[in-house]
Amino acid sequence: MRKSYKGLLSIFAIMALLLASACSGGNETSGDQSGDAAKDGAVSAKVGVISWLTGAGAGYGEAITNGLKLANKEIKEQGKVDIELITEDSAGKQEQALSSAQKLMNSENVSAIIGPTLSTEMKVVGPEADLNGVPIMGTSTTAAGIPQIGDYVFRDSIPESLAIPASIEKAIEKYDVKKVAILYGNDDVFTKSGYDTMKKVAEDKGLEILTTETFQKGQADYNAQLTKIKNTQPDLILCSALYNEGAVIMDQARKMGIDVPFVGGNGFNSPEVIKIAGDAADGLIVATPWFAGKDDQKVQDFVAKYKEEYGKEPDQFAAQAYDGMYLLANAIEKAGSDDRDAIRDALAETEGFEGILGEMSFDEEGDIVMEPTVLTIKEGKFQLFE
Amino acid sequence: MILEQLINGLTLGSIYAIVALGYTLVFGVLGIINMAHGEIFMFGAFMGVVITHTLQLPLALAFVVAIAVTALLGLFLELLALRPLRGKKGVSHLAPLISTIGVSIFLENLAHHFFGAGNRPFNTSFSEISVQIGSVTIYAVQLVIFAIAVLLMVGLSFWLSKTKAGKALRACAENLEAASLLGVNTKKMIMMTVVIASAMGGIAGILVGMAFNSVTPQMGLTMGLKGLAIIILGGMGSVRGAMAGGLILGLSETMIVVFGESGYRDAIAFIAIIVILLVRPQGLFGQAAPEARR
Amino acid sequence: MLAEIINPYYLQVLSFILINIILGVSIYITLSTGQLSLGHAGFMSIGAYTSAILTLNYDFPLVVGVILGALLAGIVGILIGIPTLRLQGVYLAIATLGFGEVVRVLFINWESLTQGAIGISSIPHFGRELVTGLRDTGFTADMIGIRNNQLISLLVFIILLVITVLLITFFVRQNHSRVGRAFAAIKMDENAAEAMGINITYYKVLAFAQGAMVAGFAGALYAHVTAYISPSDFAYHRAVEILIFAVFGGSEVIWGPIFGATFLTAMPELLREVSEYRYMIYGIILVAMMAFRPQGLIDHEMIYKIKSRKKKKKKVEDDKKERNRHGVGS
Amino acid sequence: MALEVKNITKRFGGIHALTDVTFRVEEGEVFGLIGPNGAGKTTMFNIITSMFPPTDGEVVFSNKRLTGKKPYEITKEGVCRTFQNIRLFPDMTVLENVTVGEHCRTKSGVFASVFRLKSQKVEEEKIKTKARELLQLVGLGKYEDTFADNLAYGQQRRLEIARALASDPALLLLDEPAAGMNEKETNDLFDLIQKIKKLGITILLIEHDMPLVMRICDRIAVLNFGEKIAQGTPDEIKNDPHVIEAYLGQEEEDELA
Repeated sequence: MRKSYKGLLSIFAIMALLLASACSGGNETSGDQSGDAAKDGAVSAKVGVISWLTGAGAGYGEAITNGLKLANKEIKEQGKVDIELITEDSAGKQEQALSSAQKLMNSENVSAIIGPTLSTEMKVVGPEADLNGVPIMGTSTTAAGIPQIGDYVFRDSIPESLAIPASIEKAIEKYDVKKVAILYGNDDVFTKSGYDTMKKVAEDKGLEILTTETFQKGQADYNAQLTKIKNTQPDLILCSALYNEGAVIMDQARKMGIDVPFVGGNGFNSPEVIKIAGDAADGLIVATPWFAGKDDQKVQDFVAKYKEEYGKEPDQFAAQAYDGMYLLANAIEKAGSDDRDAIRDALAETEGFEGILGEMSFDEEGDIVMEPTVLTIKEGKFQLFE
Repeated sequence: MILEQLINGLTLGSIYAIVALGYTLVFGVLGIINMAHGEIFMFGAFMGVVITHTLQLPLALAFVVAIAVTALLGLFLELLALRPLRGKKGVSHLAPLISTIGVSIFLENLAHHFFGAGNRPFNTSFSEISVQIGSVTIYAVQLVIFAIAVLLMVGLSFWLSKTKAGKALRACAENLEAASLLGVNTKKMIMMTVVIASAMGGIAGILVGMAFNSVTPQMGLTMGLKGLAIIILGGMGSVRGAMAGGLILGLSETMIVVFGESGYRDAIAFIAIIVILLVRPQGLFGQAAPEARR
Repeated sequence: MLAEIINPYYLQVLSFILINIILGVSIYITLSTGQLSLGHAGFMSIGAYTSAILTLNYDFPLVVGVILGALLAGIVGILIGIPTLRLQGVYLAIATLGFGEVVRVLFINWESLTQGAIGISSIPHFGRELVTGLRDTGFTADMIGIRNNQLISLLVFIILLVITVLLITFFVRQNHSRVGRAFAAIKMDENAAEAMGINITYYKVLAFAQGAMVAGFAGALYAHVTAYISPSDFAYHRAVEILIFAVFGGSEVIWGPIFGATFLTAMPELLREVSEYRYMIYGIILVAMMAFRPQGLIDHEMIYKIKSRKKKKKKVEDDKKERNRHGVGS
Repeated sequence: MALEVKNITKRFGGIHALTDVTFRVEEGEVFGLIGPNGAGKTTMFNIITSMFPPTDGEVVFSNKRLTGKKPYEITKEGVCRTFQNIRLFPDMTVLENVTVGEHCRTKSGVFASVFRLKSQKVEEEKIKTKARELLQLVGLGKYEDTFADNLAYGQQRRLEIARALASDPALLLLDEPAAGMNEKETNDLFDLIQKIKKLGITILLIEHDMPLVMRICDRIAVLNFGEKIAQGTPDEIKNDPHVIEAYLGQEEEDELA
C-alpha cells in the first residue's frame, strides 16, 4: 500500500518537474520589456484573447476573433501601435477560461486581455486579472456586475441595464403600452439578468405586469406559457431569451394569434431570428449598439471590409470586438508603452471615442457609456425603430 | 383557456409518449435503458430540417428519410455499442447504460459539428393549417401527432400480442436463452427491436419539428430525460404505461404553467421519477418483479 | 529561482486536476459497492453552494464552510441513499440522475438564497484569503522572492495536494480493511455478501454517503478556487464527466479514477486541438471501454502484478542481504 | 442448538414450491435433505437463511426465531451456507474470500481502519491467522494469493466451505457440495465433512450424490414436489417405497428430456 502511495507522489514530482522545465523558457518579468518601442516608432505590446472557439458557442468566438483580427490589421497598417494577438480557447467553460487567462498572464506575459466571451467566464477570470493587475476588457459580456469586479476590468459591450430601458421606453412611446407580460429563461445567466432589468424598468415606468412566465434551456414547446400570456391580453411582451429560443417563441406566439410587439434583450438581437422565425419575427424590438444599416461611412466601410475578408455580414459580436480592439490600441498608444498599469489608466480615461458603434466613453467603474440604437424587425428586416 | 391548455398538454404528452415507446420497446426486450434514444430522436428531427428546409423537398420524404436514418443509427447502436457487451463474461449490468451514454454524448456533439449549435427552422406549410372551434384553435399538426401516437401504441400492442414476429419478440423479452433454444433467431430479433425503436424516435423527431418549429442538438438530452422519466412513471417495458405516462407528464407540465410555477416545469419529470421509484418501483402499469429474480 | 519556476498557469491546471481527482474518487467509492450514481454533480453543487453561501453571507471561516458543505452533501447522501437502496443497478442510476436535476432546478428557482441562474460571484478565494491572512502576520510574497499571484497559485495547489493525498490515504486504508472487504464483496455478489453476514444496507448507505460527501467536498473546493458558481456548472454533463473519469481509468481500484481524472483533465490542455473534439472523444471512450475493457485501464490485475513484482524484488534483495550476512558469518 | 423447521409453505405466484414442510435437525448431526430436481430443497435453504420469506410457517434455531430476520443477522446467529451455483467473490484472492466470511465476528469500523488503531491491527492479524488455518483445513493452504476465479471447480467448492466456516457457524448449510466433483474429490469432501462434524458443527446437506449421502448422513429427509415424503436414517430411506417411486419417476422424466 505504502508503495503505491509513493507512486502517486512520484507522479506529482514528475509533473512538477515538467512544468518547471516547460515554463522556464518564456517567463521573464514584464517590467523588462516596458517601453520597448519598435524601430519605426510604433508602441508594441502583446494582447491576449480568450474566446469561445470550440463547442456549442464557437460561432460567437469566431465572430469576435474575426472582428479583432480585422481591427488589428488596420491598426498595424496605421503604424502607431504594433500589437501581437495571442488567442486562447475557453470552450465556454470557466475552468478552461481561467487556465487560459493564467497562461496568457504568466507564460505569455501579455499587457492586456480581450475576452472572455461569456459573462460566467468573466466572473471567474476577471478577479484573477484584477489581482494580477492586467487590464481585461470584455466585448460580449453583458451581465450585471462585470466592471464592478475591479479597477482593471472593462467592457465595451452594452449592458442590459442600458439596452433594455432604451427599447422599452421607445416601445411605450409608440404603442402607448400600459400592460405587459414577461417571459424569460430562468436557467441562463444572460436571460435571467435581462429579466431582472426588464422587471425593474417595467416597475419604474408604472407598467402593469400581467404575468411572469419562465422557460428552460432546450425546451421546444412554449405553448403553455404563451396561451396563458395570450389570455391576459398584454399590450407588449417583454421576452428575455437568447435568439435561438426567442425566435421559436415568436413563431409559436404568432401562430397562436398573439400579434403584440416583443421587446427582447441583447441575446435576442441577431439576424438569425429572421432566419428561424421568418415573418413571425416582425414586431421584435431590440436595442443594439450595432446597426449595420447605419448611414455612416465608418460603419459601411467596416461592413464592406468584413464581408470581403470573411464572406459574411458582421454581427454585433464582431462589431463590438472591432471597436474593443481600437479602444485598447488607443489606450496603448496613449500609454506609450506596454506597461499594464499605464494601459489601464489610459483605458479608464477614454472619453468620446468615435467607433463604429458610436461615441463611447468608460464610466468610473469601467463600464461603457454610449447611446444604443433601437431597432425593430419589419418585413423581415432590421430597421430603425421610430 | 383551460381547453386550449388541455390541447397543448395532449400534444406535448403525445410526443413524449412516442419517445417513451421507443425506450419501452428496448427495455421490454433487452432489459436495457437506451440513453442514446433522445439523440437518435434529435437526428430524426434534423433530417426533417434538412429535407424540408435546406433541400426544400416535401414533408412525406422527410418522414421516409428520418425513419431510414434513425433506423440506421439504431443498427449501428446495436452493432457497435450493445452487441459487443452481450454475453461477455464479467460485464456488469451497468455496461449497456454507460455504453449508450457514450453514444448519446457522441451523437450530440456530432450534431453540433454537422448542423451547428443554433436552432434550425422547420418550415412546412402543413404546420399552418388549423381549425377554429369557438375560441379554440386546433392545428392539423396537433391532430396528426395525437393520431400517430395512438396509432403507434395500438399498432405496437397488436403487433406484440398477435403477430408471429411480435410473439417471438415477447419470447425474447421473457428469456433470451430460452427463446433462442426454441428456435427464435434472437440476434435478428434484438436488432429488429433496436431498429424499430430508433425509427419511432425518428418519427417523434419530425413531429416535434413540425409542431414546435424548434430543432437543436440539445433537444435530444431534454427529450431523452423526459422519456426516461415517463417509462419509469408508466412502468418499464409497458406499452400502455408509456402512453399513459407520456400524457400524464405532458398534461402536468402544461398545468404547472397554468397554475403559476413554470420555473419548476422541468423538475416535475424528475420528482416523478424519484417518487415513483420509492413508492411503486414497478411504475403505474408495470408488474412487480418476481422475488426469485433477486 | 523560485520566481521562474512557479507558473500560475501550470499550477492552475494542476489544481483543477486535483479537484477532478477528488471527484473521481467520490464516484469510485460509490461504485466500489456496485452502485452507479449519476447524481454526483448534484452533491457537488450542494457542497459548493453551502460553502459559498456560508462564507460569503454569514462570514463563516473558509475551512468551516468547506467542511459544512461536505457534511451537508453527505447528509443528503444518506437521506437519498436509504430509500433508493431498494433500487438496483439502472434504477438507482436513473433515480440519482433525477435527483441531480431536481437539485439543479431547485438552485435555479431558490433565488433569495442562490441568486438563481446568475450564480454567486466573489466567493472568498482560497489563495487570496490566505495571502491576506499571511500579510497580517507580516509574511509577503516578496520575502521568498515571488510575485503575489505566484504565491496564491502555489498555496492553492499545495492545499489541494495535501487534501487530495490525505483523502487518497484515507480510502486506500479503508479499502484494505474490514470495511473495504465488505464493499468489495457487495460489489461482486450482493446476495453472497449478505449470506456471509455483511449488513449490506449499512455498507451501501455508508459508501453512498461517503461518495456524496467527497463530491460535496470537491464542490466546495471548486467554489473557493474559481470564486464563482452557477447552477449550470453542475448539470448532467458534469455528472457524466465524473463518471468518465472512473470508466476510463477504472473503477476496480482507487488508482483508476485518479489516473482517469488526471489524464482526461490534462489532455485538452496539452493538446488544444483535442479540445474541439473533447466530448466526441468522451463518447467514444465510454463505448470502447465498455466493449473492450469494462473494468477500465487500471484494474486489480495490473495493481496486483505491480505489487507482486515489487514483492519479488524486495524478496530478492532480502535474500541477498540474508546470504551476505551468512557469508560474513561463515 | 437444534434447527426447527415448522410448517413451512412457500408459493411463487401460483406455484407451490414448498407445502407444509416440517423437520428438526439435532445438534451435532449431519442431516441430509434430498429429493429430485425442483423438489424445493434450495428454496428451503433460501427460506432458512431469509433470502426470501416463507408464505407460511417459521424457522427456529436454538430457540430463536430466524424467520423475519435479515440474512446477515442469521449468519450472526450461527447459520451459514454455501451456494449450489458457486458464488465466490471472483476478483478477490482465496485468502480475502475467507476473510470476508469473518466479517460478522469482527468489528473494526471506518475510524479504526483509517487511523490504524491498535485494536484494528490486532484484529487484522487474527483474521488472517484464522483464515489461513481454515484454508489448511480445506486443503487450499498454498493457494491463498490466487484469485478465486482461477481455482479449479472442486477447489472453488472447498473455498466456499472455508468461507462459510469463517463465520463461526453452529449450523452449516451445504448446497450440493459434491456437484461436478470426481470420485477422488468426493472422497476428500467426505473427509472434510467428517472433520467439520468433529469440530462440533451441525450440518444440513443438500446432495444428489446418493452414495455420499448414505455414507455421511445421520438422518435424511426427502422432498418431492415441495412436500416432505419421508424422513429417517439412511437405511430407512433406502427402503422407503415413496422415495423409490419419486426417484424412479424422476429418472423417466430425465430420459424424456
